[in-house]
Amino acid sequence: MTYEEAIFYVIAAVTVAGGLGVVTARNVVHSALFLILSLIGVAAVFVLLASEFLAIVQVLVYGGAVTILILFAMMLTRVRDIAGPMDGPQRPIAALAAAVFLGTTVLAVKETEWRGNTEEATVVSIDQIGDVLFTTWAMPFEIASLVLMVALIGSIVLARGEEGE
Amino acid sequence: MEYVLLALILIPLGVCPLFMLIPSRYPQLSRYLAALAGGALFALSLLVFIVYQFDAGAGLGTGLRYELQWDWLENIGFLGENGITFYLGVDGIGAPLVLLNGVAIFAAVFVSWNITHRTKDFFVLLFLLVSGVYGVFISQDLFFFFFWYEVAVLPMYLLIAVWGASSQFGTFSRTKEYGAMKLTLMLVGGSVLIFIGIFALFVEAGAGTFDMVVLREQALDEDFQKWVFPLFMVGFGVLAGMWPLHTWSPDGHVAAPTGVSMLHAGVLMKLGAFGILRVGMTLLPEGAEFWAPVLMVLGVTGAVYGSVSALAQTDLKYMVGYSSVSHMGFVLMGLASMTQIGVNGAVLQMFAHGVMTALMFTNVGAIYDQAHVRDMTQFGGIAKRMPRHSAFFAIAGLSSLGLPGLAGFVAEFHIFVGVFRAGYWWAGGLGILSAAITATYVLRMLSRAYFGPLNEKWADLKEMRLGEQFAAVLLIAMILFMGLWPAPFIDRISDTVEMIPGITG
Amino acid sequence: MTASLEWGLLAPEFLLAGWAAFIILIELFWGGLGKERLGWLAALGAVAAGGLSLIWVDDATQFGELADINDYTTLFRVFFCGIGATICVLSARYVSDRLLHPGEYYALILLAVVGANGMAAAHELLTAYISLELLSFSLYVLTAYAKFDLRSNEAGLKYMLLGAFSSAFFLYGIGLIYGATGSTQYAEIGEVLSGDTSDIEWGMYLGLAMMIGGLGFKVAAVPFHMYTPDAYEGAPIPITALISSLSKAAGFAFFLKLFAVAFLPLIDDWRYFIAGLSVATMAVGNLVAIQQRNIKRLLAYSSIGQVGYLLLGIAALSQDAASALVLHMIGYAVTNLAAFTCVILYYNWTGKEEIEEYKGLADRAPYLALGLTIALFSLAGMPLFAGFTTKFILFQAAAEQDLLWLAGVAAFFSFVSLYYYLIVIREMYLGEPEEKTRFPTPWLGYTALTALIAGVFLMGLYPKPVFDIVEDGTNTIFVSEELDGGEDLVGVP
Amino acid sequence: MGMDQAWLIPAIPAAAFAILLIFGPYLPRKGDWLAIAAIGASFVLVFPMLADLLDQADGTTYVAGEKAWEWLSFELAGVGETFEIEIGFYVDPITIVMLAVVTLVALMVQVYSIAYMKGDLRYGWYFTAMSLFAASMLTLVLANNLLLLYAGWEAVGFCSFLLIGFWWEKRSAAEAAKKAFITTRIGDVGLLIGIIMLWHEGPNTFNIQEIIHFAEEGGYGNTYLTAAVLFLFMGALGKSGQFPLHVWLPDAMEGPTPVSALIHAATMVVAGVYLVARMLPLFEVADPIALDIVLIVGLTTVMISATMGLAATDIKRVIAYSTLNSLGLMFVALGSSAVAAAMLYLFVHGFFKALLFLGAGSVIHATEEQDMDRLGGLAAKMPITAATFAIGTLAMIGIVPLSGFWAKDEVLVFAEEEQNIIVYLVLLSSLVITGLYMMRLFVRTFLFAPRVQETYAHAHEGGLLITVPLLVLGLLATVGGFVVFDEVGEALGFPGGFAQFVFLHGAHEFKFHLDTAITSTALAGGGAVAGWVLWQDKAALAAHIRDAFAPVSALLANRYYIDEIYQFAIDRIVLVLGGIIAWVDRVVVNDTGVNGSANLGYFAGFEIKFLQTGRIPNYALAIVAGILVLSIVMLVTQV
Amino acid sequence: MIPIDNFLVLSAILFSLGMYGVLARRNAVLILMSVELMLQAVVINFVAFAVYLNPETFTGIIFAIFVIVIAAAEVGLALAIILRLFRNRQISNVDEADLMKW
Repeated sequence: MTYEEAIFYVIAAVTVAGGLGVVTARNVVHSALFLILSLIGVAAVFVLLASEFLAIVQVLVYGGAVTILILFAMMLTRVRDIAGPMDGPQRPIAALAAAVFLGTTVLAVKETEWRGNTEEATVVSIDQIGDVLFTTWAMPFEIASLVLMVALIGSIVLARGEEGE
Repeated sequence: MEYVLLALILIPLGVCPLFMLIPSRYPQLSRYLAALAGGALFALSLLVFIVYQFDAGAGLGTGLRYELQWDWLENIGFLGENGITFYLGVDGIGAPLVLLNGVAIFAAVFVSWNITHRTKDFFVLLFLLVSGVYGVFISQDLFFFFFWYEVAVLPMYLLIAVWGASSQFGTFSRTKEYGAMKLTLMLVGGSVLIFIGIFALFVEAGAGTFDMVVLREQALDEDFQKWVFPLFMVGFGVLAGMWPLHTWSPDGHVAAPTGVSMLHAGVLMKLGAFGILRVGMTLLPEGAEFWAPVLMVLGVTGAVYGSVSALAQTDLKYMVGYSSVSHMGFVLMGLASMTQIGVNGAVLQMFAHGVMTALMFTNVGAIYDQAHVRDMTQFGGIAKRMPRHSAFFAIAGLSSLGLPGLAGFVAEFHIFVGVFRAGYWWAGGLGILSAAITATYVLRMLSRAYFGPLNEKWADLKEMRLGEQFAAVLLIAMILFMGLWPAPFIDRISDTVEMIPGITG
Repeated sequence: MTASLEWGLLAPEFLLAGWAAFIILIELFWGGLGKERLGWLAALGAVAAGGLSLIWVDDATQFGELADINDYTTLFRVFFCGIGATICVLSARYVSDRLLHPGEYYALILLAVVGANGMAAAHELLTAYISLELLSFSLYVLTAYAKFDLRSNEAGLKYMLLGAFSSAFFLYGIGLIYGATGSTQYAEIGEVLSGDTSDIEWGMYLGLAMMIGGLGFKVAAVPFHMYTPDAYEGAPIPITALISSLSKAAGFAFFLKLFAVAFLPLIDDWRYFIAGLSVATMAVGNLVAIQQRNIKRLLAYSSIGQVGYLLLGIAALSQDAASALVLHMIGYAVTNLAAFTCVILYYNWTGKEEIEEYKGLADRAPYLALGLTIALFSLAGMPLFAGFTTKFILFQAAAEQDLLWLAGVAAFFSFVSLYYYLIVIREMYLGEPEEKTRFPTPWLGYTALTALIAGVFLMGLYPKPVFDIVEDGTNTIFVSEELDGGEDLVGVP
Repeated sequence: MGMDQAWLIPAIPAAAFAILLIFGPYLPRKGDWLAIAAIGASFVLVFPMLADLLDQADGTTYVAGEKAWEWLSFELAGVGETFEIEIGFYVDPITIVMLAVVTLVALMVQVYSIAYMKGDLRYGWYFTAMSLFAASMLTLVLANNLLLLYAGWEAVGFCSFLLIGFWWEKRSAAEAAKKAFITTRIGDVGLLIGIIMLWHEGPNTFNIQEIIHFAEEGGYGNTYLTAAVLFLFMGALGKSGQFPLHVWLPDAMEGPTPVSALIHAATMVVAGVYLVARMLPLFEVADPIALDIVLIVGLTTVMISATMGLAATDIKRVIAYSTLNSLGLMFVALGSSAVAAAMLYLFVHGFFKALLFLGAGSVIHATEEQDMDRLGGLAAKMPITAATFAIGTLAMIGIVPLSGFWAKDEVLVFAEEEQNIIVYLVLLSSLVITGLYMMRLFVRTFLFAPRVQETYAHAHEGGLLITVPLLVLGLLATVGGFVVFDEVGEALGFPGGFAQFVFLHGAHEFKFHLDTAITSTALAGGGAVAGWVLWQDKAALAAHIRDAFAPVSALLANRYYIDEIYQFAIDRIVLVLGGIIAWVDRVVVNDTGVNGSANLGYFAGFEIKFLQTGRIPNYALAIVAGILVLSIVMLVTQV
Repeated sequence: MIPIDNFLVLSAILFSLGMYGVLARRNAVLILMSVELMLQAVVINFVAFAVYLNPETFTGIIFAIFVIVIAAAEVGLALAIILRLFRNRQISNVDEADLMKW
């Protein structure tokens, strides 16, 4: 085991632990915190994958914006006041399904002989990314802006209080 | 002439929007329009029937005349040259049936004269039905054949459910919604099988066309024919009232208003038998030969079962409904004989049953309109009050029991001869027996309801309306025409039937 | 990376997006315009965009390496713009009566059309995905747009959460396919898959399965359909119409193009799965529809049933089947919009949407009842109307591809569907109305209805013009495949 | 005028029928004159026909005339044959005899009816139907092919239905009409089957002569032919009221009496005899069992009808039983291949039976009573009726020299010669019974003291319209039998005598066995005398005997319970079967089969819809399940 | 270096966890978080494939960026809807939102 692998395993363990926490924690706020942990772990994975740019995006977008949003939402919906269990009656089936899914996926992933270099990650520079993002991928970029606009409009229209509310 | 055929479809379709333009406050206007259109259709149908024989047209092995072929969808996708064409043409089988339809609609308009609820809507649907029926009889393209076939089924639900009548019997009741729904669903269910059959046929033929004239020249694999034919047999059989898929027929007819029953039992049921002949037997002769014994068994069963069931009915409409099952059984027997005489007989029977059952429904409707009862045990001596009505009813009954000189005999006789000729002794014998049972229930009905001392309850019944009388006379004229002088029918039918592959003498 | 970016090719989308912004602004700054006219204005934009896209008729060019601008795209652009415009028109009265923020509402519809256009145009997965999300997001918002309607909220929540969930699967599938083939370009994927794939088959098939699942959600195939009835029922009615026509059509435009170009080499591997989905979809959709008491829910299940028929075209994928599929889809969309027009008009007037509340409609509003009857008969596949002809061609196309049994099943369920349509018709024509008042004639609504019914008749009686156009469109996706992959790849007889 | 114009004979009444049907109500006297003129014209036309036949006769051999028109025909695909149905007429001596009987009796009856039916509600309709009947019956007789014969056959059945049910307001009349039609119709099932069978294996024609020719050349298989002729015989059985289809004939007396005279005595009911006589060559070629069956049926009918006649009290019914009796006798003759005897009997029977009915009609017309227990002594008031009735009675009994004697004697001779002794003895015993019940009828109606004074009081002889037909028929019934003598026949212009005329197949002379004649006359006369003795005055003796044999008389009075058996069969078997099938149709085929499959779909939908729980986790699970199944199956099957 | 399989398996585990969360959790916000986990897994997949198998065009990385963006937008929108639901009905558990069913 190379040291890189060791680091990977540590990070992976943290990420998975975070994920596990998200889906099992009894306290919703803990869940959110676990999510942050997991997201940070993923960002670290990106670093391992030589994609620092993505890692930065990940931390900014997720660690910053998304989790904050989620915490706000939790606050506004007074999630902590809700009585009763956090998990539904479907939990055993869910676990089974997840296990089966995991098994299948892992098997498929392992069995596939991916074409290309499966041992060495290639560094992709931020320049390159920036370059193609506005040339080759201009159309998704434009559309993504529309998506954000829709999300924005939608959030405002739906969330804002109306007269008499 | 080919435009006359076109007119047969377009007139009924064309009057539909006209009806809608008439304000509902003028129902009388709708009736006149309907009578006008019905009369035009009758005249044109008669013209087609008459002129057919005088035109020694080409028809090249199909008997088709007055062909009209317009491109509709071709050279597209799986469709080759002439993929789907709007292809009209009338052959010797179609010609009498066209006439039948013309007679039926003309009569039905007069019988429906007293429809007061949503008059114009009624006629819209009625004429829609009629256009579909014409379309089936004169379409030579399988797609349009099926298209019009469905058009004919389309308005049935509303016609029955809106203008029909529910009935309460001793132990059970049959609402009009039930009758309408069952009828519609069973017929459409049958067309699912036809649907599949058409697909299979088209793919197997590989000619890239739905043109039946082309399709009948394709040599289809025998095994293929064997498994596809039952689809058509059963699919069309539903509409033909084939046992045991006949149950929509009595219930549907009981629920339907008179004019609709006339068209439905009189003409629409023929579409089923016509489909078996035109599509099943013509395009799949070997399949037909293989399945003919089964069809024969079903036909005979229907004939006997229908007549015995009719024997047990006291409701007039049920009786007529089951008698339709029985008579359509004869048609199927004729087809299953695969002999020329039998098939000729089957086509004759289609016409004969069409007019006589229309006449029967006219009469049942006439009495029901006044008495609001159809139970024959509650009547008695009605002939005293409604002598013409009774005479008309008797003539219809006599034709249906096969009295020589009336249409029913000519047809049934051919069928029996054909069935015997094909070697189905037992079937022929049972068929004739069933005709005797027919006599039993017809006479029982006449004796119960029309003869005997007048039941005072009905002392104020009046003779049937003039319109109904006119319709009845028209239908009786047809019954006598065919009964006394069947040669015009036979000439047309036989020339075409002999060109159907697989039909031997 | 020397992609030529002719932005002009995307002019209709820009127009739509710009028009969306314009609508929002005009609502803000010109309050006197009136809420209803806003809908007409939005429709105008959609029509303009549709007209604009006609510039590229018979053109075959590409925007970068991302999107095709060819007859296929043009066909769908016009089609989607048409749907959008129709929905805007139909919404006018409804929105002004019942919803807040009409400007945003119309803007979102236009943006949804942009997303749909993108899905049809894309020949690359990322673009397609983003477009799909644009469409979906718009619909999520629009579904929940009746802010104070509990059912609308709930529908939005369900639609949104499940949409995101299924998106994750879809993305996972894309990831695997990307990993296996090294590309997200349809054509390149197709090229790789037409070679030897034994080394990557695990990942490839898993990815394919997940993509089918994700697309299945988008088009509401069983068992990914569960959100549909709830979303339909909860959404404002015009939006229900939008989901059932636009979202479904866009899903299939995407589905069809993706599978025709990228996955055609594997057709023998996935054909029967699609066929299975198709059967399940038809069965569940049509059987459960029988049980429905709410007209929107009924139409939801009926649309699920229709998806089953459409999947038939995918299962039988060939050029013929593709044309037939698109033809049926257009016919279905027109018919469905006609049906929804009636539902909307009735709701505008009475605020009722239970089937039994339709009783006596034929007495109170004969034309409305007639329109709905025609639409329902068409949906059931009765002749004279679009449903019969397009279904016939679609099923026949499937039969041509050795899927006769599937065509048979489809025909059977199409027969089952007649039952529940008849139930609605029964209520309208047989029920006794609770009140006798006549329906005030909504002229504009009736005009729209008349136009749609005319379309239904046109497709039913003479579909050739439409079919010609459709075939030109679908030809392009198959021809390009032919150029890339060679004759033997194309399953066209 | 010659045989080629034979079609005019049915055509004239047919035309009269058509005119009466449409314009009848507007004609003076409702057009009765038209009907009578038409049948009269037909009657007159028989003579040129006969003359033509005699002209063409070659010595003692007659040349039959035939003429046919195509009615419909078509080529049979791939066989090279033509299926053809003709309308054609065939005139030979049998035809002429039948034509003469039918037209003459019909004429007499219609003239009689003017008086009898006077004032009836449907006076015009009566003559309309009578014209139709005449046309149909004459068509039947003249038909050269089986199909036209069948058409006429059915048409006369229909006319019989109309006329039995003429007073349909009476429940019993309506029921009787129905019964007559249905019963004969059951026989017709066989007839039609027989016709089709003969065509099927035959010479592709329905022409009777060609079929006979074909059969005689052995064209049919023996068993096949036997089956076919037995089916034909079924038709004759029904129409001629032979056991076991005899039940309708007594009930048919519900019709007006002239109708009974014409249809149910002289003409229609003998159509069966005519048919068998016409087709007898086939019976002869077929297995002997066929003729044996004819014989046995005839014999059975003779015995049961005679015994039932003993117990009946309705005068018309008694005559109806006597008709059955006579018809049975004709079938016995046919069963013995004695076609000449059968035809002779048919010929004279037409006269004396019509006479009896018209006489009975006269009584009924005068007294409005037809129960012999309430009559008596009418001879005093109605001498002509009584006298002619007596002639009829004696002719029926078979007393020398009345016509019935000669004909009956021929039958007996053939029975004695051709059949075994049992047949002969049975026939002889039937003579006694015939004597008994016929005499009973006459004695109880016309002689001794009237039993109901009131009825008697206003009894009177009818007018000329009633008495003249009686006298004409009485005359014919008296002298008709003399045609057995060849000399008489030759004197009338028939070369070789009447027997030679009637029987076409070689010489088949009438025979006269003195011992047979004496035996039969003795027995019949004895029966008649015994009848006189038994039923004279108060009929005390008869009552005594009846009481002594109570069970037997009850059996007879109830007509051997055959009607009850049929009624039982219809009520408990046919109708119950119909009910069961109707029930099966409703409950099993419809409610279970059709509704069941519909409900299956309905409940499938009902069950499936509960999967739609409305909860997101469940929905998500469905998505996951779908993807898992897709993935796993795809991986398993494709990798 | 680390073989690509490691990343793929990690991704699979995260995805499964997220899936479990969606199926098992009741609260809408928690479900949303689980979906985010799944999307994270997807992103890992994309990036891994991009840098290992497709470094020339690195489509995967672009894809990942967009997925992140979309995911973020999705969270915002979803939270708005959840909030709306909560305001109207005072619930945020998804199994209580079953007004519409069957």
